[in-house]
Amino acid sequence: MITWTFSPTSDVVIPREIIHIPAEALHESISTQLASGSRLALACAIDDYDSIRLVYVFANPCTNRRTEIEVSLTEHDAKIGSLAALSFPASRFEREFHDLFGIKILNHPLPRRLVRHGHWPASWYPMRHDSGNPIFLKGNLEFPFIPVKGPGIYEIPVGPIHAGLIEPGHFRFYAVGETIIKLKIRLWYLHKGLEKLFEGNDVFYGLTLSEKISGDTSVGHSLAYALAVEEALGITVDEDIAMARAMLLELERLYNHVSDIGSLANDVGFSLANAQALVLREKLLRINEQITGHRLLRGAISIGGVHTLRQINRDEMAQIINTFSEIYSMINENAIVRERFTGTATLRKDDAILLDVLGPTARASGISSDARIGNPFINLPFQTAAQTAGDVMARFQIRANEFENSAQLLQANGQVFGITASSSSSKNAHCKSPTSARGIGIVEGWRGTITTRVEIDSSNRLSRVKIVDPSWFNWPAIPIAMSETIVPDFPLANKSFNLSYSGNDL
Amino acid sequence: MSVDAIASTENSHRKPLTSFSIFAKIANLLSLIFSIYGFKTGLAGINHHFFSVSLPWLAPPFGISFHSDQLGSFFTLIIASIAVCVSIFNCGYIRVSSFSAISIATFPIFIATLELIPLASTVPTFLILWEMMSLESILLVLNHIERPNAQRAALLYAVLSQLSFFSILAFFAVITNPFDNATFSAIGRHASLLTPDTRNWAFILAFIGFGTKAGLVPLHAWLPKAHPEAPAPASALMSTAMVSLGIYGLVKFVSVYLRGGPQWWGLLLVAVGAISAVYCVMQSSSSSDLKVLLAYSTSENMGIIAMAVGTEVLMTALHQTYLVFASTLATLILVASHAIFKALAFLATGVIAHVTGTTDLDSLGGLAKKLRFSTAAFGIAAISSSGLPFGAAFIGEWILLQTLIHIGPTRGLAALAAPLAIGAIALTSGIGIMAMVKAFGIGFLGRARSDLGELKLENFRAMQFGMGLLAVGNILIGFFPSSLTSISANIVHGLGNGSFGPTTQGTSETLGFDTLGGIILPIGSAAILIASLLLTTIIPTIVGKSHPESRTVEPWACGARELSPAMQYNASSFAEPLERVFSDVLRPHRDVETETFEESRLIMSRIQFRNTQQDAIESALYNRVIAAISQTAQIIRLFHNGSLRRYLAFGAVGLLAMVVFLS
Amino acid sequence: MTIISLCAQIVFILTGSPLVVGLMSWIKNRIEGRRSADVLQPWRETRKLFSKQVLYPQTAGGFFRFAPLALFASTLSASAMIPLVSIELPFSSTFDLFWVVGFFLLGSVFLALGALDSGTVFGGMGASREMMIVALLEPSILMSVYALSIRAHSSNIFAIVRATILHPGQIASPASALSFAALVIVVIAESGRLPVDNPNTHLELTMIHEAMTLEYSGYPLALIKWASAIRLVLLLGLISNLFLPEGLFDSTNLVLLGVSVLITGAKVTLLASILALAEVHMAKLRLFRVPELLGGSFVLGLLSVTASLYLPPILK
Amino acid sequence: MNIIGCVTSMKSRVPVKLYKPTKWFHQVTEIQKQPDSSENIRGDLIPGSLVLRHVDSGSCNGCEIEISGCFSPTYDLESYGISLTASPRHSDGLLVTGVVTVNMREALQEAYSSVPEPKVVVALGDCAINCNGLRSGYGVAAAVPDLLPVDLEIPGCPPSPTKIIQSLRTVSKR
Repeated sequence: MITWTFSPTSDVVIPREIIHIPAEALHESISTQLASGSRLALACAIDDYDSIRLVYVFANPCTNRRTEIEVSLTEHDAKIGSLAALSFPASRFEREFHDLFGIKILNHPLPRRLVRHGHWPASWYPMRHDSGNPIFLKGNLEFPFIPVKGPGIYEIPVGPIHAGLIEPGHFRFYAVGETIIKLKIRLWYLHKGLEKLFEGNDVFYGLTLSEKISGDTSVGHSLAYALAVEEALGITVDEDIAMARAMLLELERLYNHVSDIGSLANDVGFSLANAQALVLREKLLRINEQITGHRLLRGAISIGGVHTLRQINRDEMAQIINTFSEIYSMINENAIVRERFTGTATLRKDDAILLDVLGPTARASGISSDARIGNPFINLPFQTAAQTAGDVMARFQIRANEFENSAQLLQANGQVFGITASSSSSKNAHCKSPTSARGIGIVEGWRGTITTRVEIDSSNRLSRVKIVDPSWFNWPAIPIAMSETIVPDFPLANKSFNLSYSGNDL
Repeated sequence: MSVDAIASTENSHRKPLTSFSIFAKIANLLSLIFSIYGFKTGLAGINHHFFSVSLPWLAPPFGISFHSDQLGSFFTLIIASIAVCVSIFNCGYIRVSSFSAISIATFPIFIATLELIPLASTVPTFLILWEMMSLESILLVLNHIERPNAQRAALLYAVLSQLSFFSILAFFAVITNPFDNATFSAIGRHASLLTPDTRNWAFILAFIGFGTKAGLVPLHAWLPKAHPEAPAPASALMSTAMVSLGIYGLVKFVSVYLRGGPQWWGLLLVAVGAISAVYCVMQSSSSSDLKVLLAYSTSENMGIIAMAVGTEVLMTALHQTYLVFASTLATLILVASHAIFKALAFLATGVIAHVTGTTDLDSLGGLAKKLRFSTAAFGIAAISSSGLPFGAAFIGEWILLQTLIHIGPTRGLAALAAPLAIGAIALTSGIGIMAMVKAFGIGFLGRARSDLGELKLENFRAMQFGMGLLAVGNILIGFFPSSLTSISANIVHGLGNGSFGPTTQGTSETLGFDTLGGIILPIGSAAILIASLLLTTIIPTIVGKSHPESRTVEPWACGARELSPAMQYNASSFAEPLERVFSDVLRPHRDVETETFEESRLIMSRIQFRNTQQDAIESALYNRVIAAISQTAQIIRLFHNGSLRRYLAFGAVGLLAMVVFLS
Repeated sequence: MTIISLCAQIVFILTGSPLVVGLMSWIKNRIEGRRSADVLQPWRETRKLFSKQVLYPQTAGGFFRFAPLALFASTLSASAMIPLVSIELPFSSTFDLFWVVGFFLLGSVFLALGALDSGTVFGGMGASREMMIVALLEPSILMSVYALSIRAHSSNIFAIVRATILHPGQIASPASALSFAALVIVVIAESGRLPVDNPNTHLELTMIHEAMTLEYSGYPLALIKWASAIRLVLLLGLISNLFLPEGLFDSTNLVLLGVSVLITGAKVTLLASILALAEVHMAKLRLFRVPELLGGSFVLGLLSVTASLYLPPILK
Repeated sequence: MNIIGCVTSMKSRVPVKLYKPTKWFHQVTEIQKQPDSSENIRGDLIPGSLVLRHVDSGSCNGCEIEISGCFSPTYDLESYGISLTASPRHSDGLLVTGVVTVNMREALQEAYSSVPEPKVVVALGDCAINCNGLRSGYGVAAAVPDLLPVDLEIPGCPPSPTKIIQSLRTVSKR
């Protein structure tokens, strides 16, 4: 066991530990971690050429402690017992291990494919160092869903190409008329092999890649990546840099939340509100461009630093808050809209806990999950919105609340922008101990908690980067929330979660 | 359920018994002769050449005698027209399908009985034939006697037809003058002398007796069970001719003999008719079996006809003579048009059942590409039945609507009758359209929902000819309704002792009542439609530039590669929105059962969906009644054994009771 | 002369209907603060579609190909049966309102059958939803027709309109107001506008009318879109002339015919604008709230019938 | 059915006030440049209306943000006769964003063959045009021009709405 602490800024201290255990002890060790209130934030496999290492990262929302539990497996006969009984997310991480690394999962209740599509060659495990170039198969090689049996059931295949401006994914409804019996979701259409693209490159190239993980979360992902690299390289940043980074996250939250709110209105046919929301978003995107030089805030985060061009004008923010509250009340006061939102696609709290959902989805179901409070990189008095109903209305209200909170924060702290600063310690970050060559970055993006883990090898190159977007945790929530919802309400329900396909598929 | 029907008799194709086929041919010949003779008699009858036969030696002590009148001849004509087409169809069908020897033998007798009932002129004749009709149809329902469904249906049918029979028996007991002879003309004379109380009792008894035969709610439950069990030609006859006789009874005995009852008779008939129509059309739209769907649709149509009869009774009570005329006209036209489109639908369904081995809509689909003729036939029947312009059903419903909207302000409950009746007709025809779009669109269009194998046809020509005749009949009624309306108007004129007041009626190609201020001219509108169609085909060349050659492509599946058979809307789903809307009435029972792994309740291993749809009235009323009966008496238990002899014995009890009563 | 009126009416409807759709979306767009395409945009799209390739899915049969023609032809036929620019048309004494409503239904039925014939999921889904609405709409339509026919003692449309022209005072009655309200709901549902259906949605799962057209391309698609535009104009024209037939003349000379065309055009434009203005504030109802709205329309119709029968008009 | 309840709720609760036009109405970005008739992209397309089917074949969702921005009142792409549609059958071409991943390749080709002639392919964003540095990802199949005949490329990561509109107007010619 290796224990140390890391301080990204002067007033935040992050306790860290690495526990290396034999494979047999994994079950017990994981259940201890879960019992202590930590959540499984990330699990990844690493191909060390002669062996395969599994790392389970736990983050404790009370102490901000991050724990890595490491298990080594042999290269040729890699297998591990399933943790499905302990944690549902773990069971999905295991399926990913199998699909990308060829690790056999023993006693998994449902060892179906997750990442692999039908046309992938059978024994090709792309994340292995010796995977080679595959020859993809042709023809209809869909992987099966669990059949739903019964009289009069028909299937609605939707996607991968969805109507509207939506990323690709395949939804399979088993329905009778308008009643959904079961919804199955198949993703990974956007799987580009991004994690492997990081490998062998330097940390600065990794930063530009991390901005392309999900175009709408470029600050969230690049910041999580930067924090992980900074921990790995032992870089600490000044208070004002951390502050500017936190505010950039809020800026990203603003334009995405207003867009979501508009889209929710649009999905119930209330296009007037959507039009106004789009105008507001355009205004915010232009502010983004003025502050960072890029409409989607790219290039603002750097390793050990931040890059912003001008401060936020208080009046500008006040105007945005006013306009937003007009849009909000327009939607909130429309009887039909309220009726459509209320009671639709309810995610119950007990399900949400089992699924370990994150972000606004969790907060709408009565779970106080927020990395800005639980696993912060800077201590600020953040206010977390809370709802308990778990329906579309609750998720709408959460977004509206968060928009207002974020806008007020930006109004109060807009002066932190306008700096281009870099940590002094980032210059001499080449001396590192074997343990510090790994780092974890946790950031509360607008969709929820993003966790990124990096490993840097002795030649200062990235050897493994693992990114977990909050969507990865939240996708399984949609089928569960849809259980009592009719087919024509699905687009609205899906939009209320608004999960990332790109960030999930990588 | 029809799958095993075919499977169990698969060897019927290989019947090498020549004696059997000779027997079948003789039966066919007989049914043709009977039906053609009936057609001639009916045709002569409506032209005042009445048929009169007296056979005192038959069935002593009271003898059998027939003396037709115009109304009876009209019904005989309708029944015989259907019977002709069905018999022709049967020439082909009987060879390929699974008729039992008993059914084959029964079929011609059934036709003869149906044709003779409207011609009967004495109470004993009528009752004997009526009971014979019930027995014969029970035999036909029991065509596949080995099937539990058939046995259950036959039992229910037997019980209800005995109920019907005893009510009619009691009705005659009430209405007949014990000191006069038992001819209908004597009844007619005597009926007007009865006390109001007696008349009320007579009405109720006739209503129960004939209403059950017509399949009115709540005594309808036998109909959707029994009709689908019989072979297609038999169910075609049962669903058209036999139920029409229920209406015949109502018209003849309630509105002609018991003429001029109080308002509530009419209101009761309208109300029960409306409830039957709306309830059964809902059931029809939500059933996934084609034959059940059609059978419920029969009950629905009988409901509408009962509303027409009720309107007639109500108008008589309100002394609105020209509306009496109009509603009687509506009744006759509705009976005729229903018979002709429903027979066609059942025959087409028979072909489908024979060829595919199923009538379950959820496993049909895509038949249009393989069975063009039957598809066209069913399509014509479906459009005709949905009350759309140029459909056979439109005319009758339109006349009924015209009658209802012209009732004008009235007092008491009658004031509500017209608006609610129109609402009921509208709802019925709306849902009826949906049911027919479902039956036709799901069953015949699109892709197949299951692998139906190679669809083989045998001896299709006779079947085509039979269906073709009916289809032509449908089209004729739709486009040239005057052919039917003028005949019906003559009958109505001849009805009752000239008490149907002054009327005017267009008898050219226009249809309408000058007194009611409504006229339609289908052929004129058809001209407009054809002109529009021509315009539509040339519009693309006027508006657009030349466009590239059209191309056949894979259906767009959102980028997914292939559409499996399950990826198509099916019948259960098509009706589900409406089922939800009317869940209070239809009461669908749905239940999803998920099994999860013990590791996590979020990981599912099996998902099972169940959907049971019951006739709510049946389960609420019948099951309790039957349970009560079987508790108090052991009789019912005997019938559960399901032997043919017991059903026949049951019928014989009826006959015996009649003999006792008459002598 | 009646033939000339008929031709004028057909030309008026064919050319005007895409403009009305264009106008409605222009109004909505302007209120949303957009620059907006002009009212001719639907015409450009129609013209383009008529010049495009036609694709037929393999799974479809003959009905799929026939349905757009049947829909357009039946809609066009209906437009020859409604007093839009004249109270005298060929065969007009035989145009019973029940009959004409049947032509609208005929179009819906053919489109639904065509959609089912495409053999896809969305076609059937749209057909099922459309037929549910049709089934529930039928009572409201018949009830409103009933209410109107009581006043005119006839269910012939032309007779109803003529009766209103002769006795304009009778229109000011509770019965008329109720049946007007019922018919407005009917018009909205029949023409697939908010809050019943969202004609602008891009989401297949929420569609009603649009879902039935997803497999169509080229001129069949143009015919379907055009037919629904015609249907909208017909319904707006019908409702305006049933309740406000002023400006509708016997077709005796061309000048009066021209005036009628202009006045009817103005009425339809006005109604379309009001509908568009109202739509801006609407969201789409949940699918299973739509029956409640249609049920409401039925109740209004029923009340209107009762009022026609038992309440005298305010002005004689 | 709660008929009466529905009717009354419809009447009473929908706010009656008319919404004012959007605040930034005066800020609407006019794209002054009329399309140049010499830039003749796909002359067989009928001008005045361009309906596109959007396909995300591997984008990061950044391009989608800007495309949806084009439909905001600020830019109003639809006023130039350009719109998006659900069904490729209704469209005049594809608007493709992102690299083409292995898993999306067939879907993209399927979508292309589902569009009736005459049709265009617009590659939007650097990823679609040249993979933008992601070519070596094992899940990346190709850039769009390697698979489909691209008629118009709109470079940028992501391209701004102004740029998108200017480029698309050369196709719709309005």
